[in-house]
Amino acid sequence: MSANEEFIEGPPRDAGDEGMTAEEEALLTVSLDGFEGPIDLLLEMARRQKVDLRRISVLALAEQYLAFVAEAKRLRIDLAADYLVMAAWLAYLKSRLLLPEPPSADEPSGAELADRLAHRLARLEAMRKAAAALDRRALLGEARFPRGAPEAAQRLAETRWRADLAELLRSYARIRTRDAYRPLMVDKRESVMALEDARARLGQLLGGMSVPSWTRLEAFLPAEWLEAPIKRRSAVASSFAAALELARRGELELRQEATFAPLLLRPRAAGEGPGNDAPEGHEGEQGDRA
Amino acid sequence: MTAETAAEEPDGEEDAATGLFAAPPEAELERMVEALLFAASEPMSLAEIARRLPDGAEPEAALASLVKRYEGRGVRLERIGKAWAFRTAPDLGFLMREEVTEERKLSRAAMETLAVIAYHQPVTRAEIEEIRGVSVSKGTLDLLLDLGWVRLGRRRESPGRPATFITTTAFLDHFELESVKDLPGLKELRSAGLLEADPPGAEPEAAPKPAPLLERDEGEEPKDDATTEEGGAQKDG
Amino acid sequence: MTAETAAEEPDGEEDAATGLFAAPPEAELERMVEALLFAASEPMSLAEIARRLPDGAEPEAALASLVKRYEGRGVRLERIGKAWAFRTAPDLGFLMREEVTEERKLSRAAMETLAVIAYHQPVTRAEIEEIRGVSVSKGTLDLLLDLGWVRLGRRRESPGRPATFITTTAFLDHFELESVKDLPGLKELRSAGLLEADPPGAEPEAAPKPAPLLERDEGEEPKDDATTEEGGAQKDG
Repeated sequence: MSANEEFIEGPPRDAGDEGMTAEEEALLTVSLDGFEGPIDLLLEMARRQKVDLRRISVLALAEQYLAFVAEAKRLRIDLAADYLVMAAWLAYLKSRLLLPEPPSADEPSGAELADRLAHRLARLEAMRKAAAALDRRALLGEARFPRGAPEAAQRLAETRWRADLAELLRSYARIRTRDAYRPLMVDKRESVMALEDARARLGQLLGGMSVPSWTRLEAFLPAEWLEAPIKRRSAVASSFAAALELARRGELELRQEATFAPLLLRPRAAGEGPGNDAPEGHEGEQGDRA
Repeated sequence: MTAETAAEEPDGEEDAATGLFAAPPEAELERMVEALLFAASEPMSLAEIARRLPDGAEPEAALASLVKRYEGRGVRLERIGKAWAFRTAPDLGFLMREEVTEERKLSRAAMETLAVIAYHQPVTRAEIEEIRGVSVSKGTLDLLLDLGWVRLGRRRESPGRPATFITTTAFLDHFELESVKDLPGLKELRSAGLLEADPPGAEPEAAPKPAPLLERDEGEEPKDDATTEEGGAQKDG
Repeated sequence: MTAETAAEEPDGEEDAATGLFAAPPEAELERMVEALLFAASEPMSLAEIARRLPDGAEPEAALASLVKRYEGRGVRLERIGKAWAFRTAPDLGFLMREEVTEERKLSRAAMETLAVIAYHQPVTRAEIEEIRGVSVSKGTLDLLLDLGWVRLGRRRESPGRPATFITTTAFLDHFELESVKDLPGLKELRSAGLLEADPPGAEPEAAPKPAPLLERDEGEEPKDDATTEEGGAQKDG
């Protein structure tokens, strides 16, 4: 296959030149913008040797490059640092190639270094040619064309809703649990006996008692508040608080046989000392006697 | 195929007689028209095709031949008004539809609403809101109606005659229930571990309602001592 | 044609035996694949084609048959990596030039970078720079990534775990390549040692790098590493 030729040798160059010719001069004077860097420049110089890049004379190439840099200096052309680094390296390489090999076997020989440089140039050249070869293919949009009026598949997104029974039940359970946690305030209006109401009611009932006698607090609760536990509890709490308040004011007396025993209360007769006649010794300290 | 190829031959001869010297042979012309129409972004008129072909080439015969060639194939060459274009064979149109089923989970709000409807049907929107403690968006109810899991029941005979919602047979089908009466009561839910956590002091004897449909206020009492974290803190199970 | 049809018959039978009841007969399958690929502008992978076909249908035989059917026509069925696409015949490109709306001519640097990636994949940015002798501007790689011709491969298992670059199916499509094995001059470059970092016979300067993608499976079926997830799969160096 001729590709072999093409890739390794490269097309023949038409510039017939030797050494530092007018062409090289032109190369110098022409701004270096055309080159991507020292390797690019070296490759261009190497190409002019018109041989397989791996068989170029690296020594000649190094000399050529160094001459170029010297010339640039003479012409006061500012070379970028990487060109100078390359020059320094090539000067070193040149010395390694010219001087006898040092005894140390650790370092690569001059010939090896030269080989590497040649290989590097050949590799870059190969990629240049590969790029060109790629570009010469039957490119899409140039030689080959795709369908001009593609028929896009209609995407029918069918949504399937996922919901299983466990989730449904859990949801319901969640709502009901939330209910159980709900604060009282939601139901306040219906199921909470206001303190004022309890106090008014208690005062009224106590005042209406013909014979003041110890009576359980529960007896003072309105019948309609006794059924629902929630209402009952509220009525008890409010009435108890009202009873405390009335006791503080000295309007009634409180008494409890034992802790958690029924709370008893009776209207206070005029002249009696508070709690004086508590019948039993165990007096629940329910009241605030201050 | 063999028959078709044979049928094209006479056309080629005809063209050779009428065509200009520069005009490509019939077979080549057919390839050209085929490529042009394939790459065209819109149907091409006879004039447009001719303009793109080498000078003097006339595409009519090539078109006729292509129509035959593609007969019965997956694509056909169609005449659309005065223009020509390749189109998928009509019987294969179904291939041009890509059905994507995406599974989506019902939102929590939708699941809860559905649950309330299932347990309390027939139930009005106001009642759902009361039970859930939040307002029910129209979108949520619409989705449930769309899914066919919920439908409108009788209007409630109360002021304003509000609409009620009930579940459907499709609902039963989807959740594999014989009847809504089969929905477990609260206690069963709890014993099945479907209640995330027992509320503190929950009454263990809370009515084992087998059919809680109409009993909206099971014997639960709001616990005044409970620290409520309005639903949001409750994890999905 | 007759010979081909005959050759397909055994496949058809096989399919009938192994395939599902719903799988269409071979001829019908070919029409379907034809329609699907005609309708698409981008190459479709075998998996994509199969997904669009009725359940259980396997498109391989239909594709092979279609390739033959379109041989020498104005459009042809091309294999691009693991994907397939109808493209106009390369010799007829001149007819369609007018269709070209945007010319995307890559800069020399970008083409060179692309070539380095294609021939050395998976390749790190540092390696690209080493080969090209200059630093790769970010814009160049961005452009290649944007064009969809290059994508990221696996990270190299070496210090710093650098990203690697590999080519894509779109790259193959654009450059008329069936696989990266078909890169022009690949064999010659390889045998000349020009895809190696070091000259033939030289002591490697640094730790040996993992074998390049293109060298690993010599003589095997073209593997479209470019299209696979694991384009970067490689031995540790």
